[in-house]
Amino acid sequence: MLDYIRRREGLWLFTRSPAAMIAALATVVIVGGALLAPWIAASNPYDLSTFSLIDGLKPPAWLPGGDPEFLLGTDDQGRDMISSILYGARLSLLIGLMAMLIATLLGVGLGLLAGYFGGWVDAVVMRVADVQLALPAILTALLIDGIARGVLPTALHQELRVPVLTLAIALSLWVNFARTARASVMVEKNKEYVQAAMMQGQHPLRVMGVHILPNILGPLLVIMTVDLASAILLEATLSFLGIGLPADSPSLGTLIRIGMGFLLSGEWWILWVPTAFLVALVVSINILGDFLRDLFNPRLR
Amino acid sequence: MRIQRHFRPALCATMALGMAGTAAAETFRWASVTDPQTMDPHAVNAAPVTSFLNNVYEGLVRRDGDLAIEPSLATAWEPLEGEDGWRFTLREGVTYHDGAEFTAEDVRFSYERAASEESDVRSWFAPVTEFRVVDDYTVEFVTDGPNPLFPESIANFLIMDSGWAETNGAERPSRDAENFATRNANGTGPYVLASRDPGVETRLTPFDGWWGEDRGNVTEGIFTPIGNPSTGLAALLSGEIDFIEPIPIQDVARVENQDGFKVIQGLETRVIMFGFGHDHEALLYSDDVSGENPFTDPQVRLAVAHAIDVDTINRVVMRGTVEPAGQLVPEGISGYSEAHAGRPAYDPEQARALLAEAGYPEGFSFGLKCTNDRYINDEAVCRAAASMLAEVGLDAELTTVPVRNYWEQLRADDYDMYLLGWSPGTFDHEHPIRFLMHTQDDEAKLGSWNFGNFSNDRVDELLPMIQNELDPQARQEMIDEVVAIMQEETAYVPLYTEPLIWAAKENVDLTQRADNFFMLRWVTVE
Amino acid sequence: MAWFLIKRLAQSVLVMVAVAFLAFSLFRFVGDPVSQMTGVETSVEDRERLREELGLNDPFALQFLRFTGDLLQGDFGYSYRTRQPVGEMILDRLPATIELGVVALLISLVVGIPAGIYTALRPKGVTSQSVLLLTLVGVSIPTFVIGIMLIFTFGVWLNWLPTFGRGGTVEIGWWESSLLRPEGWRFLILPALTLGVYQLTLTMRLVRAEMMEVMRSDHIRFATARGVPWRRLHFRHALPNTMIPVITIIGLQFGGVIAFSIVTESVFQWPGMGLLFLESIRFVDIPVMSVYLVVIAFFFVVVNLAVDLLYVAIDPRLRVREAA
Amino acid sequence: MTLLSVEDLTVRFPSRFGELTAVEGVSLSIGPGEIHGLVGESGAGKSTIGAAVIGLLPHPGYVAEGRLRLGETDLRALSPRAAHRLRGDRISMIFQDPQTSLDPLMTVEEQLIETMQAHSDISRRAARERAVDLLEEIGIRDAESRISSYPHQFSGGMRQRVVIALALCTDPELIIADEPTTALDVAVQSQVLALIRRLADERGIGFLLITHDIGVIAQVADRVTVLRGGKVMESGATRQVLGQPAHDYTRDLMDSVPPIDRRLERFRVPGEGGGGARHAQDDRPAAQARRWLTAEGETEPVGLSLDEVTVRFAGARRGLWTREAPFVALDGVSLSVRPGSVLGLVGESGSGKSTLAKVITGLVSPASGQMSLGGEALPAAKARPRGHAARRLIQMIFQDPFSSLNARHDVGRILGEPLWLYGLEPDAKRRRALSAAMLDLVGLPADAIDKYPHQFSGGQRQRIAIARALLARPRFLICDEPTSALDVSIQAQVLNLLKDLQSLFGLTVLFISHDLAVVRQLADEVAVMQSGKLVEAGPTDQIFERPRADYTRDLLRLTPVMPAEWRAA
Repeated sequence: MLDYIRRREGLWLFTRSPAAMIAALATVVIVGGALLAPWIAASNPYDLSTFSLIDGLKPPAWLPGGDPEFLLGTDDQGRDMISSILYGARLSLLIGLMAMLIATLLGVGLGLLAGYFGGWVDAVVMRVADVQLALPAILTALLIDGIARGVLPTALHQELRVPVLTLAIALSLWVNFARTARASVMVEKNKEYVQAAMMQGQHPLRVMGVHILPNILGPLLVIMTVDLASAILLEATLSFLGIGLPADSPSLGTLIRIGMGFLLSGEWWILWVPTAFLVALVVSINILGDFLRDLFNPRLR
Repeated sequence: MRIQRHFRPALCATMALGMAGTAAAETFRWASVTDPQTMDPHAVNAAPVTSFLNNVYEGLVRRDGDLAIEPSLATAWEPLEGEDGWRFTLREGVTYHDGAEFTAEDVRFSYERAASEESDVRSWFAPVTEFRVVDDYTVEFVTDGPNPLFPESIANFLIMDSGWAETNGAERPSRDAENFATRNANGTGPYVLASRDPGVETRLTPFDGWWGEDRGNVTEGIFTPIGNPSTGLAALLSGEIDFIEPIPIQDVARVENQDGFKVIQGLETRVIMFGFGHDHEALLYSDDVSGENPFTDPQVRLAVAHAIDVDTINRVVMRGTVEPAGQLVPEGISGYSEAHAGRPAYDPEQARALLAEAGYPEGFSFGLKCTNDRYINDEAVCRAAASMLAEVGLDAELTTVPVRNYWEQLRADDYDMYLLGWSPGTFDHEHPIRFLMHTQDDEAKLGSWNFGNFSNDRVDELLPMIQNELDPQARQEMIDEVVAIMQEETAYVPLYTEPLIWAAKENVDLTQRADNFFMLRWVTVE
Repeated sequence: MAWFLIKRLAQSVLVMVAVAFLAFSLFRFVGDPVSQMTGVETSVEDRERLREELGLNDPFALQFLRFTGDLLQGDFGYSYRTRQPVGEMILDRLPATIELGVVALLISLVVGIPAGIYTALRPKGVTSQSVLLLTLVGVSIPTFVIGIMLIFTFGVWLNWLPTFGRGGTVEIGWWESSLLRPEGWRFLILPALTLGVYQLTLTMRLVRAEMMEVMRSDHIRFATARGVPWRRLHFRHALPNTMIPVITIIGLQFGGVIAFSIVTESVFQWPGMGLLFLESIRFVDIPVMSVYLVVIAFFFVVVNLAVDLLYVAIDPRLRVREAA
Repeated sequence: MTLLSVEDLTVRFPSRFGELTAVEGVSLSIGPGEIHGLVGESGAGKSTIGAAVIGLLPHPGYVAEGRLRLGETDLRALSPRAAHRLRGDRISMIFQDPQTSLDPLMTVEEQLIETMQAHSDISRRAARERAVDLLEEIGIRDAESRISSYPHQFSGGMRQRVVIALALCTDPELIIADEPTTALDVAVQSQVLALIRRLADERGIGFLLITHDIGVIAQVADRVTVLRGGKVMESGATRQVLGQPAHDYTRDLMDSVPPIDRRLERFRVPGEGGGGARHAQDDRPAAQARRWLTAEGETEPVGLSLDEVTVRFAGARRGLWTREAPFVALDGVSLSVRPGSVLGLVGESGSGKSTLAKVITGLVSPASGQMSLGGEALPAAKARPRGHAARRLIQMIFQDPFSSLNARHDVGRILGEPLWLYGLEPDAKRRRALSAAMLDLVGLPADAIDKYPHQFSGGQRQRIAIARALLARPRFLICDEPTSALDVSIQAQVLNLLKDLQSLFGLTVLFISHDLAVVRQLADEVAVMQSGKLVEAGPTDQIFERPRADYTRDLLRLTPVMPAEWRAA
């Protein structure tokens, strides 16, 4: 996968695409900001002692009543919007990335098995995928959340809120990977380098992992990008519907849900600042995904 | 829509007449968050249901705009002589929407229905030992002791027509499957249930044969549940609905500033408070305290009270809409103790001192459990409180839970400190004493919402006396004593009384009742 | 071909059984219905008795068997919350959701397919590039934000369109339709747009990608070399070949329409199944939630069977077996 | 009279590395009824010339210089609209692959009628009548009813006829045929070529026949232009150019073409030398590889025999209980390869050649039959354990050098894998040294070891594939069409290499090919297969000189070759 990018044409195309460059820059800034949140954010929205209710509802600094200390204003708890967003992006990205990775592992693993072995393995995996497809992501999320609630003690469930949500999102995304991986494997399997490896008597797992997998990473990378965007959006949507994260672990989606309450009240920044931020992040990731798609599709070049 | 199929032709005719008879047709559309889940007055004891059905059904007594009891289907009531209980004299000449006549038999039927196994309101009749029909217009409830508040406690006991219920196979409230009364109604109230599409739209039209006079000019009332507050507000501001309750606190200013709209704001009867796990052996969610429960120490509980700045919460989170509270009922509710009107002041120094005295100079960490969809800004209040508690070293680990899981968790004792809102169903101080102050007693159904099992022998002793005392003065003294114990022990930390915030078009005139009941008959559209 | 259909049918049944099991086991764990069904003053024994009556204390397997057995007999049970028959509740809300979904899907197809064709045929044009960028933004804005923005623009600010609910319906038998009166359309248009925008961008991008692939294929090159008129080339040759993969994806997108209709219905208070489902979650109304899940899966399965049939209609390779 | 005249044509492709000149200063002309062959190896610019003539240069190529005239029309001066109208009307084109050239969703009738209607004002009915006549004319029987079929309902050869009919239906003056028979079997190819010849003769249509196959050119072209690197090397009457090439390049090219009528010891390959098996002197790394290969006494040749091997593939299900009859890929095939000899396996596509290879390598499980290797029973497919000796002893070289190497692994890793896998060399450093040595043996530079497959040409990749096979220290080598994807000059080199290796190491080889001429160069014995059955087998010379089976005779007769007498003259 990397040697694809390492190749000059990738870079060259990249420098010729202003959209991709801007998107990459935006992504780097946002991800960087999220990673460095504990060091660069003015306050920590998880630490109740770093902000004060007294500072609540301050508008952005350039508006009357604004406080230069809070560039983009504060929310109803007195939390600095920028800090909340940085921490929120951190959580959103964490959930998105983890969900995407789990979905990739699960989907690619099952897709490899199904495509490689065919027969009943394929049938079972694809039927499970059908069931998964029949249940929209929101319902899947409910399922996982519900089961976790039933199986885990309440305290543990609260602790595991983020992992559970991540798992729920991951489960609604894996089918994409499985289908793509399976289709690619079925093409690759008949290619001669795979035949050569099989003929030599290499272990199926080795054939899949060492030979096939590196060759199907291209399309998978595209899906990974697009699904990272979907995962972040899905988390936001679930949080909006109130089945995502609680308000004390504010992801971008939770921030938007909270902000929704201030839509009409005049404190517009509580809603629109995180929304704009979320959209910027997702648009950037999607643009990068588009770029990768073009890069990996030689026919589109 | 569907309901019209079930209606009898005669009823449709009545409705048509009613429509024609009114000079200016005033259609009034209103919205709230929750749809009443049933039209059966005895099936579910939930505010959205009782509130809505009070427009269609009536009780023996009813509450006026100030929550005072006034005659309704009963014109008078008095204690029985020689035994404990009450006698009600029924109103004559009252008819149901379908034309049937209201008699004592209906009261008997409704009593038996409401007190049946299947009923969700049978606890109202727990003290009743016998019911007697004296004649067509007199009934008697015999109770197991003097029960001065009995008439108050049955203000939401709505009377159903026995003949109608029997004809339609709705003799008992339905538990699992629906019955005829789930989606149809036949009361004596001022409005007729014209159509019902659950979760979507419910229409009311005036009942021409209503006995009362005190009724506004609405000729058709259309109720729609709107779950999403932003959507609801948008619907009001775009003029699609005339009235909505509640609206979010932060939107009050916006609605007030908009031409043609107004906010009707008042105090509800619900007091928001923090409770403690009095009978817990140890803290569940502590990093630094194990094997003991600091909250068993009244000083610690008082420290909590001193650490929370209710005024700032009011100003920022509640935007000045609430009234700080020091007791389990707000001022104005019968039994409110004027003698103990104060509440612990915001005083972090004092709080720290108290903690030090109790042996926790550095404070400790614990778990605070709150709802996030039950009370107004509940989650924000808890977060604000947690950050204030952190100031004095009380490090609250906040967990917020939707109400659908909340009670279950509280009943499982899964908390160290919790948030609770309590609205006295009887609008009397006895109610919270019974449910929140008395030691848990499943047999006698006492202290059933006293999750932390606060237990004080004197309180347990006083409760039956309060219940049986007919002399207001003596009764108040006993209540004062309970309040004193509550405050001394800091059994709970009452924070404030929740506001009621309704919004309507400017041309709508209506009455806001502190129990958040919305009475269509008090609406006049100008 | 018959076998193809039989196979798909068998798979569908399998999917349905699995979903029924999931639906049931899922909601077995969500919240406690009893505390929702009862009021503040119900005692502990009363709760326990109710629990017993509802069969909530029976073994898991028994409860599931009862559930599927009832489903098969067309008995969908009664809502814990309203006590209504669930089948009737769902059926009541069905038309609203279907009309919303179909209109949204139509919007996405009617706009998305031409836009996809246009951007595929003129990939370097300024219009195409802007449309593409716009669709990227489109897929990146959460549906609920789009909905709220529409409400406040067209409802509150311009006051052109209603902001919530579903008015102006006409009853055809039990089916309540928004589509027959202009008034109904006024209520429908904003939710349908909200739901359609996301699908539209997906459809457009998909059509574009497929069309560009097809335009590179040998048979298009051959048709070009034969001088087949451009219009015919694009619409009679390229487009049908594009539609084969597009139809599959649209079939799969149905899941997306349903999922996002939950969001849309919640934002617009649109009285469809999604809203019912959300309400049911709030009140832990297990029977409604389970049946909803089963119904959704059923629709998914039916739509995908329809897609398979559509294939057969479009693609002669499936219709006629190798002759000669 | 000149139909098409191309003068000084230069086509460029702008790219980020500057402009690539694909075709430079090419001139040629075609008269009516003339078939003009355009021949050259890949990258010679053959197809680009065709595309430039019909005005369909792939983006971003453009005609930089030169004149293109069709009769009196200046093709470069046409507006896009006029150019499009001209396409199909006066110039048509036939593409290589009949499988993909037709719109799968449209009936043949519809495609024919739309083409006619695009260029002339003709009613549907009349157009249909003409279409039917045309199909009949080009040899589709029962055209009246077949015309309403979809493309997939025709076999490959028939489909190419339909393609030709489509190119023909507007009576064009010129048809550009870009590798029109490359995807077809010998018999069909011969028919299609005959059809092209007939159309040129009878209708006076000019053809620009683009192909890499010298035999095809020799068979039908009147004139030929030899291209290399976008430039014309030589042009003239076919017999003249092919029989007495004037240009060095043409001469080398002709030397590389394997003759079907005799066996060459080696191909004369210009510039061959420097490394390679033949030059494995002791001071070169190749010698080390050579020593390693011949060490440990594993030099005894092994033979292979198959006894009544049958392979069936399950048919598609048609109903709950019914399936289509299973497809018999191999039907009781018995043959044996003598130790140390080369058996050439010949057959057209679908004859079961490759299935046979898969059975031997254990990828496909036979329904019945026995195999033995070096006298010992050879278990089939799943019965053959992963570590079975035969897994190592039998190695295979595949057809497509672009897919037979894992594109994600560097050459060192690809070559080291068999050493590691079979436990031949536990030490990573020595594995690498041995790999490098083997690269030298197959004639690749030492720095190849750090490169990735995509950095090599097809011929080089095939050498890597050979090195990989050798590094397993095999005794039995299966070559499945190892040169069919290569240009003829590269093919010559690879065949030379294979010959050398075989004789050097006493390998037993099963050489599979559809190309009779190639087989003749290498095989000691030949087996001919058709539809899963063995038609005949015998010593090479006997099969080629005195074939017994009709099928073999047809194959030999129909394979287009340059007549031997041209060369003689």
